[in-house]
Amino acid sequence: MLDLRQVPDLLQGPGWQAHLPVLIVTIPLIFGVLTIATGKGWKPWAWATAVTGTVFYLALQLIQRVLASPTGMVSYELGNWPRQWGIEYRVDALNAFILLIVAGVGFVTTVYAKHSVEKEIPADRHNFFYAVWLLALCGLLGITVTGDTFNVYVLLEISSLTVYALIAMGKDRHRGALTASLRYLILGSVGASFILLGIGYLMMITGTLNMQDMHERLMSVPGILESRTVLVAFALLLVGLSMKMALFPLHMWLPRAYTYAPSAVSALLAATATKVGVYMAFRFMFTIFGVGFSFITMPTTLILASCATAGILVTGVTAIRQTNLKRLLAYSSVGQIGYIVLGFSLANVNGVAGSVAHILNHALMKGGMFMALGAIVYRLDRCDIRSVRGLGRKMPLTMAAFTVGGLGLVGFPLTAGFISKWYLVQGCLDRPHMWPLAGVVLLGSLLAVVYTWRVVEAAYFQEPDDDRPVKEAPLLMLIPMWVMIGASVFFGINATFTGKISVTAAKALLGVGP
Amino acid sequence: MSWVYLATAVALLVGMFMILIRAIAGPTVYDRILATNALGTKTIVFVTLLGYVSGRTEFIDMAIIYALVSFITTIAILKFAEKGRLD
Amino acid sequence: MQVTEIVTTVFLALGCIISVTGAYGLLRMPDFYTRLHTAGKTDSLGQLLIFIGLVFVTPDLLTQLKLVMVALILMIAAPTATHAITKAAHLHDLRPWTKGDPGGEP
Amino acid sequence: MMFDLSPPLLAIYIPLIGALLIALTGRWPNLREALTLGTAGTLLYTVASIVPRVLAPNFWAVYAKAPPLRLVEVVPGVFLELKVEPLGMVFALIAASLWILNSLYSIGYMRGNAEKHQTRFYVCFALAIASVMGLAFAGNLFTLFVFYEMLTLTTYPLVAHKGTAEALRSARTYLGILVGTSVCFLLAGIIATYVYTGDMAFKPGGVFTRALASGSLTAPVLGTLFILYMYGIGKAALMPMHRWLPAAMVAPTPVSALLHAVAVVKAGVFSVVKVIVYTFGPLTLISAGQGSWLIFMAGATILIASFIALFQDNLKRRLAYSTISQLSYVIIAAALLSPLSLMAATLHIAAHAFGKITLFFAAGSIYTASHKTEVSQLDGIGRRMPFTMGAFTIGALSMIGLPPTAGFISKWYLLSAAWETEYVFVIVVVILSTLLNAGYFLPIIYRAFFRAPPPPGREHHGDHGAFEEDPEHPLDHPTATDGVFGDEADHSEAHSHVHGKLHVPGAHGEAPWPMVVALCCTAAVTVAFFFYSDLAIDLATQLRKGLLP
Amino acid sequence: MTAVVLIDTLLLLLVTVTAVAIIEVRNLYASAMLTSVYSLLLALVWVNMHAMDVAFTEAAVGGGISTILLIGTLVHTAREEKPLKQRVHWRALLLTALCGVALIYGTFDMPRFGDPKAPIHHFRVPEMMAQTVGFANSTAGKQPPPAGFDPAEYRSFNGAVASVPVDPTDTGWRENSVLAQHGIMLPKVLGDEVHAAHPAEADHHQHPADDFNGHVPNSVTSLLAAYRGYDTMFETTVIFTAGMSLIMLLRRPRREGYLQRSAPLADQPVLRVVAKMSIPFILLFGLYVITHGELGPGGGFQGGVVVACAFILFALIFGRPALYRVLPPPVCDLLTGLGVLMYAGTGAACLLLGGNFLDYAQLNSLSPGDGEALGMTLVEYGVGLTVSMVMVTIFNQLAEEQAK
Amino acid sequence: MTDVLGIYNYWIYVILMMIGLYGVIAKPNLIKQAIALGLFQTGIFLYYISMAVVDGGTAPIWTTIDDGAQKFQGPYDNPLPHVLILTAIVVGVSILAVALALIVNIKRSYGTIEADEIERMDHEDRLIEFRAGQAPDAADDAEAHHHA
Repeated sequence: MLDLRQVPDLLQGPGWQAHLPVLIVTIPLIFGVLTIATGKGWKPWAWATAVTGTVFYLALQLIQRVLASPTGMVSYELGNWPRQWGIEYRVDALNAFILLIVAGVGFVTTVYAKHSVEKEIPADRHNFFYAVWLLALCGLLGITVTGDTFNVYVLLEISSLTVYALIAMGKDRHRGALTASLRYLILGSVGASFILLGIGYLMMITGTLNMQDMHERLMSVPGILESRTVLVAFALLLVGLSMKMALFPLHMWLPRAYTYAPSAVSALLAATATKVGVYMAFRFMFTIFGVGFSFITMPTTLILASCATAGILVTGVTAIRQTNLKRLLAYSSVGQIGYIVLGFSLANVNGVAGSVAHILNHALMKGGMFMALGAIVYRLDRCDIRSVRGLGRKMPLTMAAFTVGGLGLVGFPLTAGFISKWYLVQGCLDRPHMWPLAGVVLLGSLLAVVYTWRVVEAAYFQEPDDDRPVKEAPLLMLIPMWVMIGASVFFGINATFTGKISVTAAKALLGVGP
Repeated sequence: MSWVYLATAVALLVGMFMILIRAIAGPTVYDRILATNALGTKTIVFVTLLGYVSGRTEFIDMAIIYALVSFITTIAILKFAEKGRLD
Repeated sequence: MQVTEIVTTVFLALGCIISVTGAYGLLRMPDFYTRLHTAGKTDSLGQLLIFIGLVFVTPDLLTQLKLVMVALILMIAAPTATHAITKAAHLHDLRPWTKGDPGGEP
Repeated sequence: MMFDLSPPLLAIYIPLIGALLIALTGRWPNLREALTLGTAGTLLYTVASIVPRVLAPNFWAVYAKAPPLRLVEVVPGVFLELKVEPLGMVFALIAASLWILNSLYSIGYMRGNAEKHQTRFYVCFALAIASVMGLAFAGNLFTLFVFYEMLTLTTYPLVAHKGTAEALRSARTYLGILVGTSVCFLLAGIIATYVYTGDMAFKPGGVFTRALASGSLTAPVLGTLFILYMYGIGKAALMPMHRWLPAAMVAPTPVSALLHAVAVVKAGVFSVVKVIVYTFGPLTLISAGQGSWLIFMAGATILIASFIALFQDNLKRRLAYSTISQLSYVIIAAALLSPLSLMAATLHIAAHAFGKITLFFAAGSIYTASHKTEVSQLDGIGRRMPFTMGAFTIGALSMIGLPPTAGFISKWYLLSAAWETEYVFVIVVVILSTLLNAGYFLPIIYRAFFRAPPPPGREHHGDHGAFEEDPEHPLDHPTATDGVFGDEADHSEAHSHVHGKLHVPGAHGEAPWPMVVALCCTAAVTVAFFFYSDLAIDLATQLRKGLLP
Repeated sequence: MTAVVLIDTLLLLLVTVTAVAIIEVRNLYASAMLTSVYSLLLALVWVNMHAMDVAFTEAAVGGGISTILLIGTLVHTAREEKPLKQRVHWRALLLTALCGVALIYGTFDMPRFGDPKAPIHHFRVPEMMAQTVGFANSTAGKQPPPAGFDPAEYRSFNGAVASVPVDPTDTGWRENSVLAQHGIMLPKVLGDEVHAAHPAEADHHQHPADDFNGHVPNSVTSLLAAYRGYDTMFETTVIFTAGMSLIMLLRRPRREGYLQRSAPLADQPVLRVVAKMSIPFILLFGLYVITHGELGPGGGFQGGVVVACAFILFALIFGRPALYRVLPPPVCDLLTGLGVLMYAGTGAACLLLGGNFLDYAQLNSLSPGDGEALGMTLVEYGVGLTVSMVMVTIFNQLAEEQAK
Repeated sequence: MTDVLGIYNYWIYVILMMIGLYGVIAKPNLIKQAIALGLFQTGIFLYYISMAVVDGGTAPIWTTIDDGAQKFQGPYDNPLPHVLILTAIVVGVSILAVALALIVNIKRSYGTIEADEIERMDHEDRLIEFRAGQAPDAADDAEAHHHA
């Protein structure tokens, strides 16, 4: 039975790091559930901050461990069942990187959430809010570490369900939050069902749920890849994942959801939710089906690249026409997902590396920008383009953060956005006959200039409608905002870390050697 | 012996089909409740029979749960019909 | 075929006939109260007969007990439900069908 | 590495630190402006200190061996790096020296016109200079691109300075064209270069030789890349990409001067020359048979722009079209691809800088003193503002290319190069455009000195936004009776505050003294350049040496 | 045609008819009731296909909770759908038809219904489920494979050729003493692969047959709570999340109080008496289902729903205020969390005892199999607690909303 | 015949799913949509459970353990899909609960649960928001011209 005398040894021993993959997921789970007992006021927030901080620390430890490991990955068998029987966690450079992004952004956003949540959500349900918040993080982190397809589905549903609830919490500010949430719920569930069905098809044909086993089985049994079942499974997964990551024609849920969600939730979602969707696409396409099937047998490149292209251009134009800044950024997010998808649809090292790098870069920039908007909402109760006029002098730091983030979206050199575009364009040029896509990437930047600049112009060169004094955002909002924006600038100036890890991950995914 | 169970089961299915038509057709709410309830009873018998068809008598646990649940559902539906609320 | 099995078959056949007849009545009767009439009776009787029939072929005691229990629950629940339905319909002024009415709908 | 104090890096840090200090001292205008001047002086000193190294006889040998000054590895394998070479040296010298004069002028102008947001103006100006320094000393294409974009960004607030709808719209055009071309074409070209050659460093002779030899790059692709670069560098205002220049005229005059003489357009033509010389290599282009279209394109730009300039009534707009045509001189010279023509290009960058800044200073002085913006209003103004109009005359002569001004020297080299390469088209273009130049500058001088000023009551005043008026609707111009007295009164007050005397319409004299001093200085330099052009010619010769095997 | 297929065919027809009716009936109230019928029929389908636990859950959830939830929603919204301008939505029909054709296209290469040679019955699961799956022979000792079974064929399906070269002398069956005790023989290739993949494994997990010392004959439960216990932990979390969401979305501010007007049915003596009689019984049965989950059909989830049904019945008959006196909402909230914590805590305890997360074997150092069983019981109770409390919460929140 | 019966279940699952999908798309009533979503998911459940069936198999539960021999001859059905679907059913009911909560809230805020009416109201909301937030550039320009 439980022998508590063993516990201290375990905690002190060097072995605890072996449990890192599972700790990262279960800590937000256990402590997230405990959040409902933390009472009122600042306590739930402090609790959530401590938990996310711990998770971030653990993610840092994990990525070090993964990079140091000779096989380039860390595996963990839940319940000590061998992977064929139970569930396996499998963390390689890509996982660890995405995990770090999600954990880091989660931590920073939690710190940021305090004021915003106090203002936007009734005080008597803060503890529930932060509980659901932590569970959302738990789901996103879980999707990222797991190596089991069905586990992906379950965790996907956790993250989705929590996100629906979090979005709907914007209902006190605008009733649109409710319809946004319901629409997301219906589309998201349909998407998730497609994913579940795809997993079912794969399980039926391979007899396993473990990603690695599935891949081996698909590769080793002759004729299996030509079967109609695998083909339809691929199509189902493609459609389901596209819905989850809001790829262009299936993005209908995203703009409203981001617009009406509470500010902190918008920031968290923009920086993590769709990124994890993209990560799933990586796993399914590269790790399970393999590059050969996904990109050579199937016309995936064509489909994804056209969707991405259309997405970049159409949402860019739509974003230009928006007056609500949150909606503007939401449309921009769909376009940015287009970049990420465009990158990996190329299926070459530079393209995929650009994709991976853009996941980080976009998370930082968009997260920071949504935080800036949150600060504006906090002070002005609105965030349309008219309300930011002249705000460049009244809230200089907030608007500066927004501007720098916007420059990143445009892809100005020395911001993070530039790095990913650099890789993406290289990827387009590397692939024969794909050079027009490079043009799309660059044209998308121009659209970004237009929509970003409308805001910058209004903030710095137009006179406000009234001379109401507006205070700068509180420090607890400014610091996280600038951490995100600062990080995006840092990774724009020195992208050695991101560049290296993206290229490593891309090579591992494509199976072209270390 | 199992053909007897099977024949009974099929006969029950036919009965269920008729009840289902009543449930779909209505026309009043009470007809539907009635049909739902009758379907519930048939289902319970059917489950038990299925246990005998396949030779696994654990299925009877299921019948108990069916009975309980369909009873509660009927009460809830009724309460809604009668009082317009659930609590 | 053993005796128990013959007994069971007879019970099952009876239960079957009653159930299906009840279902047919539920489908064909002109109004709610008449349908209630057929459904309420046949439900209870039909299921009772089938359960009794099954008890004979069941070897172990626990299962026999369970069968009896299910039958009992149904014997309690079905009339309760029928009673409640009737009461609700009555309270809501659902008029019984009388000879000469075309469809019997209120 | 970050705090390496070698001179090229210092040249970037100094304006940056200056910008910071200016931002901090914004509350005390005198201190702020003193700091601006001080920073400018220090910068000039620093830049000048590099010159001897560039002029050293063994410069190219050292250049080939010396590692670039690497600041930071942005993407693995791609560095932000600096390296000094003669062309950049010329550009840096021009920018550094003109910054001092421009600052002096700005002080007069900004105070004279009581502009708002002066601190932002000086800060952005310093930042723009920092970008120019980075651009001038860029060691590879990537660095060039980074500072090119920084320059666009830092000058944007200057163009949009006034914040009116008009200014914002023009600034949008400015930003849109510059960013659009650079991102769509220049960046694509740079990345393609990297993909094909794996090398972005500036090397005499270019980087494409190996790729061409190995066959991984074909001549048509090289030609396409060349097109990408030439149109990607929108700051060079090659004809379809020139729209931003007239649009940017809305900015305050010191900014126009910065755009036209010191920084932006110079950055454009500088980049063109640099790319042709160090990325493509004239020999590579010639042997691949690519790039001759540029000569015709630039020639057309020269003629069309000059022709348009003839019909502009707005003084600054006329100057803007003049700039477009003058820039294409540099481009045409570079496109000739002969060592002599590249020297001509280098010299013209310098010569045009001094001439054009003089002209703009003069236009700004006229505006400050009399609020006149149209050529047709300038009758007799030479009598009231003799210094200004004198300087203007010198600048105009330089533009036309008459001795004894700077313009003559560069035009001379250009003609020699054209002669040498036997491009009759170039010779014809130069001659025609000279005539056109004369055609649009001389009437101004004639009006200023030889026409009688109009009687005071018929004086034609422009207000704040007047010179931005669409040229198509000259009749829309407000007159003094149009009911804008409120505005006028405000201005008068502001002026009286600054000048210490009441401003009477029509009774103005010279502009405030810092402006006059500045513009006299630039005029003097324009003339001096004709007599003492050794330094520029030496640097150009050094550049030419690098090209010869 | 076997009995399974016959009944399956007929039942599925019924199910389809019901599905069409659910969508096309305009009265939402009827729709809700048909949903309940649909669930019952579906549960029959599951029973017919021997998915006992699924049928259990479907009956409890679909037939019970979902219907009550739907009706709870109808209280606050509308009973009738708005009449449609257009009876058939052609675009939707086209889209679904296309989608359906694509899906059916995929079914042609699938293993046939009930095909024992389908990969899913052969690749991993036989080992994972050494207890029960597929061709588990009933008598002890080595048995030949079923008649007509070609060992080379099972590795492929629909004509795909097996990748592993087949030794003609090899029957394809692996002898494993432990498994053979249960009369279980595994395909050879697969077994060897596992052993090769885990040469260092020396613990009890190596031999699935004695994983639970025979305590867990219901292999659905052993899969659910042990092999894939991690999934189930998140399943519990999903339920928990749903409860929290309902609280966030619907709970009224505390100052308005929990107790509002309610309409108990206690004035009807028949119902009151029946309810009083049956509630303790239902609760007991719920606990039985939770506890019995390892032996027969049932488990934490099903039992939890049954327990919740008891509370809901109580609230239906005696009014919600009475329920609040029995189970105050704050207590309910805390118990909800406690269930998840029981599950995750069991996992964490295993971790603290030196094993991996959820490695229940650590709970009993002397007998790993008993430890597994203990762990499974604990987590089943956790699931049951959370599920019952969340269901009650959901009911409360939907009912708490004032009717118009 | 055997072939058709062999994939009969898979066809029915597709039909059920498509009935659900049709309801989600075609029906404007939100409650109907939620119910249809449930149908859609049950289609998948049917698919999973169907693949678990083994000819002549029985429920994967041992009945007798103590005597070392099992009571039932013949194969057992595959329990893995059952387990997965248990989880999926739970997920489904959670989603249904949240959807219904949202619908109740929507009814409270919009006064209707018909998607097309809500869509219209949302559109109006957005128009109001758009007008309020419009940067009056155009107005400014007109003003500037007027002043000039």
